[in-house]
Amino acid sequence: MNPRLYPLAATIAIFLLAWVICVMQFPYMLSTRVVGNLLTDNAYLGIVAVGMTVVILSGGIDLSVGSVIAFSGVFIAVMLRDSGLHPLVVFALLLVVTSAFGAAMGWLIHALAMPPFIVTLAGMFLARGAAYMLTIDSVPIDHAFYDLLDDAYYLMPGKGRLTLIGVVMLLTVLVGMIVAHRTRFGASVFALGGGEATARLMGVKVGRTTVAIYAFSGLMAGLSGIVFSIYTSSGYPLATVGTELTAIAAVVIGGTLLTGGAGFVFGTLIGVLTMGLIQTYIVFDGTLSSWWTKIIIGLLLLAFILLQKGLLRVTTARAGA
Amino acid sequence: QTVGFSQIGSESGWRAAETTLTKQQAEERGIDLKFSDAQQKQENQIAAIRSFIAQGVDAILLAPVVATGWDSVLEEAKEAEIPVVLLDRQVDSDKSLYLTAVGSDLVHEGEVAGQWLVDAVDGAECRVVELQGTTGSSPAIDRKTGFEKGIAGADNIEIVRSQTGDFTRAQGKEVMESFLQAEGGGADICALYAHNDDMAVGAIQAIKEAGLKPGEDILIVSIDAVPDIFQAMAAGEANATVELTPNMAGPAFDALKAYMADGTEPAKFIQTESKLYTQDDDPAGEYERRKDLGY
Amino acid sequence: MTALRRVTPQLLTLAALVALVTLFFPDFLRIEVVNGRLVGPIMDILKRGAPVGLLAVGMTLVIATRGIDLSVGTTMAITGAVAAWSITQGYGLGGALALALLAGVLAGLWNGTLVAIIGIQPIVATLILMTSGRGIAQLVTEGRILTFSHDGMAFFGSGDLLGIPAPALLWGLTAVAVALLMRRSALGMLIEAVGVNRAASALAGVNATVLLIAVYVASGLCAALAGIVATADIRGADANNAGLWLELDAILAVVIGGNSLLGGRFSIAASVLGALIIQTVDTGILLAGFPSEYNLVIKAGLVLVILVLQSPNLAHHWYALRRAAQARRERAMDTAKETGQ
Amino acid sequence: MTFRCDMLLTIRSLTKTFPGTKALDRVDFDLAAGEVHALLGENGAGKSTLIKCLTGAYERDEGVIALDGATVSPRSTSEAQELGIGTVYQEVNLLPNLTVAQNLTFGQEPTRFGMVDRRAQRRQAEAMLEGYGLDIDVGRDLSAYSVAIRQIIAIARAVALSGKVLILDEPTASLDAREVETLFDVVRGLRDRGLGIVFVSHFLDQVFELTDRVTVLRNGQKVTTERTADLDRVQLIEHMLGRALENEVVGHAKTHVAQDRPELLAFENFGRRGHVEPFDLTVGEGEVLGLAGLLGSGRTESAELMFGLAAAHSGGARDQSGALDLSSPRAAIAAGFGFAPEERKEDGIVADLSVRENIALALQARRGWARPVPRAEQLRLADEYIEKLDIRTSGPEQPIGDLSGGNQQKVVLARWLAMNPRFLILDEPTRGIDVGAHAEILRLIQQVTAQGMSILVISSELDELIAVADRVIVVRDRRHVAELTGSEITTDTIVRAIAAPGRDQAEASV
Ligand SMILES: Nc1ncnc2c1ncn2[C@@H]1O[C@H](COP(=O)(O)OP(=O)(O)OP(=O)(O)O)[C@@H](O)[C@H]1O
Ligand SMILES: Nc1ncnc2c1ncn2[C@@H]1O[C@H](COP(=O)(O)OP(=O)(O)OP(=O)(O)O)[C@@H](O)[C@H]1O
Ligand SMILES: [Mg+2]
Ligand SMILES: [Mg+2]
Repeated sequence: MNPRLYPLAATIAIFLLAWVICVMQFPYMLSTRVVGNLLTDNAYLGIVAVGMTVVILSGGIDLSVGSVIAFSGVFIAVMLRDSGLHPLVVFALLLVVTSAFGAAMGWLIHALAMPPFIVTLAGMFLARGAAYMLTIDSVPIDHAFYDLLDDAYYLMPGKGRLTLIGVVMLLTVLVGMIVAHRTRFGASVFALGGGEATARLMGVKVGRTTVAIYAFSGLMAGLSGIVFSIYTSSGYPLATVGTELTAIAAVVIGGTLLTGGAGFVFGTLIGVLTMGLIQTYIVFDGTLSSWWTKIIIGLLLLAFILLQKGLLRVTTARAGA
Repeated sequence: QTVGFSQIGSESGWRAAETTLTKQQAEERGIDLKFSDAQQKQENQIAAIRSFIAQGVDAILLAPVVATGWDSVLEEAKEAEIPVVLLDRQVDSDKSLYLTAVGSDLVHEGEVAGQWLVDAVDGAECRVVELQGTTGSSPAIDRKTGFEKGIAGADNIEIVRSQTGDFTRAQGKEVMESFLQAEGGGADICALYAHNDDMAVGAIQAIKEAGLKPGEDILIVSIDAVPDIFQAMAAGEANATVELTPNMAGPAFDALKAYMADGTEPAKFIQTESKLYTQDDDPAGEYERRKDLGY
Repeated sequence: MTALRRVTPQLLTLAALVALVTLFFPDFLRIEVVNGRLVGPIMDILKRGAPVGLLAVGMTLVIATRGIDLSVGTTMAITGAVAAWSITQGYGLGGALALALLAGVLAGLWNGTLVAIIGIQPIVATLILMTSGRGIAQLVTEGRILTFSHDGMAFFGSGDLLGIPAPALLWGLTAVAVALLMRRSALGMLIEAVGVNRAASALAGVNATVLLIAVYVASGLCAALAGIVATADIRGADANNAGLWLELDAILAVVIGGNSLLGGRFSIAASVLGALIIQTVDTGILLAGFPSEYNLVIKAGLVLVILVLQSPNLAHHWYALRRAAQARRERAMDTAKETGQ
Repeated sequence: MTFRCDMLLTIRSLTKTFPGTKALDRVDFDLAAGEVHALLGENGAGKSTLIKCLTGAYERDEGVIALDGATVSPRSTSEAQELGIGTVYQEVNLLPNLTVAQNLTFGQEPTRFGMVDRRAQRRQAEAMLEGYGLDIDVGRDLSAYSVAIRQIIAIARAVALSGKVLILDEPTASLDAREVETLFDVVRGLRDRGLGIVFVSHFLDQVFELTDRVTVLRNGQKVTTERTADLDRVQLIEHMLGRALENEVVGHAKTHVAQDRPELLAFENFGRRGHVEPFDLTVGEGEVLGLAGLLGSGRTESAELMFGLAAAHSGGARDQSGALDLSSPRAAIAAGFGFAPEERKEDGIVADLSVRENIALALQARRGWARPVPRAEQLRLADEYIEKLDIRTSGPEQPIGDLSGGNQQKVVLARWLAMNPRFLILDEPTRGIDVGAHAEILRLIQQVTAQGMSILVISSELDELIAVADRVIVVRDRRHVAELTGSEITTDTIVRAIAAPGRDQAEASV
C-alpha cells in the first residue's frame, strides 16, 4: 500500500473497531435505524466538513462556517416567510450569497496577507450578527416543498430511513473527493498546503486559488445551511454555535493534517461518522451526567487521535524497517 | 419502564436543578431514565431523540432548546408510537405530535413581573433598565414581551436601556455597570428588570459597588426564584421574583402514567404556577427550602 | 524607543477608538474620585479588560511558539471553580489561590504534554481540554453557581488599591512582569527561536520540549489568574459561563497586537494593548446604547477595519509607494546635478 | 533603450532593492539562443535575485526585459512558464507532499472530462524522467526521495516547461559526479535544439566544462560578460572577488602523522538498526576526519547518530574521563560536540531572527535561559564572525532569512565556531558557498584544529576532503567500509573504496 494511504486506513480501522465495541455493548447499534440516523443527523456536519477539508488541505482554516449555517437557515426562513419566492430560487440566492461571502474572506486573506484564522473569526462574528439582524426569533418554515423534501426517504429493511439529506451528504462527499483529488484546482489546493512560497514558484495562481477555496467553503456552508433548514424546518440565529470546531475535529480525526497538504475527503466522512458514533454511544448509554458527557466526549476524541497516531507510528516503523 | 430525557444542557443553575429533580422523580417512581445532555444544541437534541427511538424507549421527555424545527423528529416518534412530553418550553409544532407540555407561560411570567412594578411604584415616574437573556432565545423574547405587556398601561414607567446579559451573572454585572455609567451614575435609574435571577444577582453587586443600595435606590425584579435571589431578598437587596419551578418532571410522569395505564389523554398544556415572591414572603425560609435542590 | 515604535499602530488605533466612542458617549473620558476610588468608563475598561488582558499575555507566548491555546476560557472556568470550592471548604484565601493556580498549571501541563511530547497539533490538543474542561469545572461546582462570601477573595474582583481597581492592577503587573522576564532573560529569544524553527533550535541545543511545555503552563497560569478575577468579580463560580468564548477574544487581542500567528517575534505590550482595544469596543457598544442584536455586527465590523488598517501588506504597499516617490525624487536630483555640471 | 535583436533574452538596467540592500543595480544581461550562459558571483552578489526578478517571483523596481525582441513583464512564475521560461530555483522548489508525477505535471495535468487522468499523468511523468537514469516510482510522494533525486526531478520539470529559456540556479549543489554528467548531457542536448540556458554554479570546473559565455556579478552590479574560452580560472576569480585569491586550494598541510595525536574520543560498536551498521571510530585531538561516500550512503545518518539526534541501538562513546551521554543534541553539546547540519533551511537557520541572534543561539542555549548572553557580547561575536567569514549582510540585525544562501551557511558555521566545541561535525559545510568563502572555510578549519578542536567533515567534494582531512572514512551502504590515512588519501583511493567490489559504476563515472 502507498504510505500516504496509511492515515486513511488507520482512521477506517479505528472507526470499525469502535463500532464493533459499541455493538457488543448495545446490539441495537447495528440496526439500520442507527445507520440511517448517523447519516441523517450528521448530514449538515458532513457537508460543511467537506468544505473545511479543502480549506485545511490548503493550510487554512474557516471558523465562519457555523455562523454561516445559522445565517443560511434564517435567510431561507425569512425569505420564504416574507417573499413569495420558491424555495429553489431562495436556495440559489443563498448559495450565491454564502459563496460570495467566502470569496470575500479569501480575498482579504490573500490581498492583505492576513491569517485565515483571524479573517474567518471576524467572518464568524459578522455572519452571526447578520443572522441576528434578519431576526432574533426562531422562524418556522412552512412550505409544501419543504414537506416534500422532508418526507423524501427510502425505508430500509429494519425501519431505518435513508433520507434525502443523508444522500445529499454522501453525494457531496463524492463531489468533494473529485474536486480535491482529481482536479487541477485540487492539485493547487494541495500545493498551497505544501507551502505557499513553493506553490507560487511552481506556478500556482495563489490569489485566485485562495479566493476559490474559501468560496467553496462558503458554498458548502450554504449547502449545509439548506440541509440544516430541511432537517429542522426552521431558521434560528443561535443554531450551530461551535459547529466549526466540531467540523475541524472531524477533519482531523479523518486523517487530514491541520498544517495542510495531506489528507482525504473520504477520511472526513469517516471522521464525521466517528463523531456521530461517539454521540450515539453516549445517548445509548444514557447514564452520564451533563458534566461527564463533556469530559467523555473530550477523552474519546483524545483516544481516537492517540490510537491513530500509535497505529501510524507502528505501520510506518514496520514499513521503514 | 424506560424514559428518555433530552435535556438542553447545564447552562444555568436552574437547569441543573431541573435535571436533578427529574432524576429524583424518575428514581422515586422506579423509572429507568436515559439522560442526554445536548449542550445547548438543537441538532444534538434531535439526534438524541432519534437514538431514543432506535433504542425503543417507552416515552420521551424533551426540554426543547428552541420552539421551531421539531416536526419531523416528533413525527418519527409518533410513528414509533412513543409519547413525547415537552418540559418547560413550548414548541410550535402541531399539538397532535406530542402528548402534553408541562411548563409555565413565559409571557405571563414577564407580565407578572411588570405588574408588580406598576403596583410598586404606584404612579411615580420610573425609568427602568432591562437585562435581556441571550439574544434570540425564546425566554428572552417572551419575557421581554410579557414585561412590556405588564407595564403597557402605565405611562409613568419607561424602559430606557435594554441590553443582553446572556443570562449570566458576569454579563449581568458588566452590563449593569455600563448602565450605571450611562445613566448618571445610577441616579436616573429607578428599577431593574432582569430576565433571570442570575443576571439580577450580578447587577446587584454592580449597584452595591457603585455605592447605591439595591432594593431601595433601585428596585429589582427578576424571574426564576433561584435560592440566591431569596438570599438577596432576605438582605433587602432584591424586591421580587417570579417563580419558575424546576419540577416539571413530576406532572409529566403523572400524565404519562395515566396515559399508559388506560390511555387517558392529558390536557395539551399543563401550566405550572408563576408565583410572585416578594420580601414579604419569608425569603430566608424559601432559601433554606431550595438550597439543596441542585440549583 | 524601538519598543514604542512597535506599538505605535496599536496606540493610534486605541486613540481613534476612544475618539469614536466619545462621539457617541460624550462622558466617556470622565473620571471621578468616589470614596477614594477612581470611577468612570475608562476605569471600567481597565477593570473589565482584565480577563482578556491576562489571557492575552499567556496566549502571546503560546502563539510565539507557533501554537494556539483554545482551552484558556475553559481553564478559567476550572480554576474559578476550584477557587470558589476551596473558599467554601474553608481552605482560606491562601489555600484557594494556591489550589486555583495549581489547577492552571495542571491544565497547562496537560496541553503542553499533548503538544510537545505526544506531538498533537496545538489546535486539536487544546480543543480537547476546551470541550471536556467545562465538564471538569462542573464536576467541581456540581453544576450550580458556587457562591461564596469572602471579602479577601472578592478583593480580586471588586477591590481597589490606591484608587485603582484590583483586576486592572493585577493584569498590568502580570503583563509588566512577564514582559520583563522575557526580555531581561533569554527566554524571549529562545521562545522566538523555537517558534520559528523548532528543529533548528533543538539542534542548536535549545530545550524545545521543555520550553513548549513551559509556555502552555504560563498560559494556564494566566488563565488561572483570569479565572480568579472572574470568580471574585461575581463572588461565585459559574462553571458553564465563565470565560465562555474568551479564548477567541484573547487570540484576537494577540493578533490586533500585530503578533504573527505563525510564531516568532512577539510583543506582550502590543497584545495587552490589543486586549484594551477589544474591551474598548465592547464597553463602547454597551455605552452607546444600540439594540443588542447589533452588537456582533458592530464588533465584527470594527475588528475588520482595525485588522485591515494594521495589515502588514497595507504597510508594505505604503512602504513601496513611499520608496517609489523617493526614487523619483532622487532621480530628479541626479538629473539636476548632471545638467548642472 | 536598445535591444540586441539577435539575442533571445535581453535584460536592461534591472534594479532591485530590498530594505537595507541594493541587490541588483542596473544590471544588463543578454542570452543568445543555443548558448549556455554562466551567471557567476560571490554569495550575495545577486544571482538568485536576478533570476527571481526575471521570472516574476520578485517585483523589480526598474528595468526592461525582452524575449525574442518583444518586451515582456511576467508578474508571476506561472506567466513566465507560459512564456516558455523554465526555472530551477536555488531552493528546490517542489512540493514534498505531492507525488512525483503530480510534481512533474503540475499545471499541465492531462485531463479527461475535467478530471485529472491519473494513468496519463503517470505516463507523462515517466516520459519526462526518461534520459535521467532514474528508476523510481512516480506514484510515491516526493518526500520519499532524497534531495539529489528531488533536484533531478525539479530539473526534469523545468526542462519540460522551457520552450525557450532554461534557468538553473545551482542545480548541481547536491548531485554527485555521475548525476552531474547526466545533467550536462541533457543541457547540451537542449542547447543544440536552440534553447538559451542560464547556469549558476560555484563549481568553476563545471562552468569551464559546460558554458559558452560567462557573466559575472559583484555586489549587485554587472562586472563583465565574456566568452568562457577567453578566460582562465584566475581571471574569473578576480572578476568575482574583485581581487586575487591567495592560495585558492589550500595545500596539504598535514605535516605531522596522525598516530601521535592524543586520543580525544572513541566510538565503540556504535550503531542503529536500519540506519547505520555498528562502527568503531577514534577521534584524535586537533584531527580532521573526513567522511566520504555516495549520496544516501549513510554519512548524514552517522553524524546524526553521533550528535544524539537518533538514539544508538548499540555501543557508546567515551573520552578520557569515561562514557559520554549522547542521548540528545543537548547532551551531545554538553559533551562538547557541535553539528552544522546539511539542510540549512530546515535544520540550520532560524529565519525570522537576526544574524546576531542566530550566531548567539547555541551559546545561549548552553548557558540556559536565566543567564542571557549580554547584548554587547552578542554584537561582538556577530561582528567578529561577519568579518572573519566575510558574511554579506546589511548588519548584525538583519533577519538571516533575507541573506543569500551561501551567507546563511556561513552564519550557521559561525554559530558553532562561537561555541568553541571540542568536536565539531560539519555536514557539507561548503555546499553553495563561493570560491572565496570556500577557501576561507577550509583555512578556518585548519586554524581551529591547530588550536586543538577536532572536526568531522562530510563532503561530496573529494578535493575538499583531500585538502583538509587527516583521515578519511569511507561509507558505503550504511557501513563504514574503509579508513584512509595521510598519503593514502587520494581521489583514486577514495573512489576505489566507495565503489564496492562488483559495484564499479561509481568509479566509471568519476
Ligand atoms: N527577501 C530578501 N529580503 C532582503 N534582502 C534580500 C532578500 N533576498 C535576497 N536579499 C539580499 O540580496 C542580496 C543578493 O542575494 P541573492 O540571493 O541574489 O545572492 P546570490 O548571488 O544568489 O548568492 P548565493 O550564491 O549565496 O546564492 C543579498 O545581499 C541578500 O542579503
Ligand atoms: N538515491 C536514493 N534513493 C533512495 N533513498 C535514498 C537515496 N539517497 C538517500 N536516500 C535515503 O536518504 C536517507 C539519508 O541518507 P543520508 O543522508 O544519511 O546519506 P548521506 O550519505 O548523508 O547522503 P547525502 O550526501 O545525500 O546527505 C537514507 O535513509 C536513504 O535511504
Ligand atoms: Mg543564490
Ligand atoms: Mg548527507
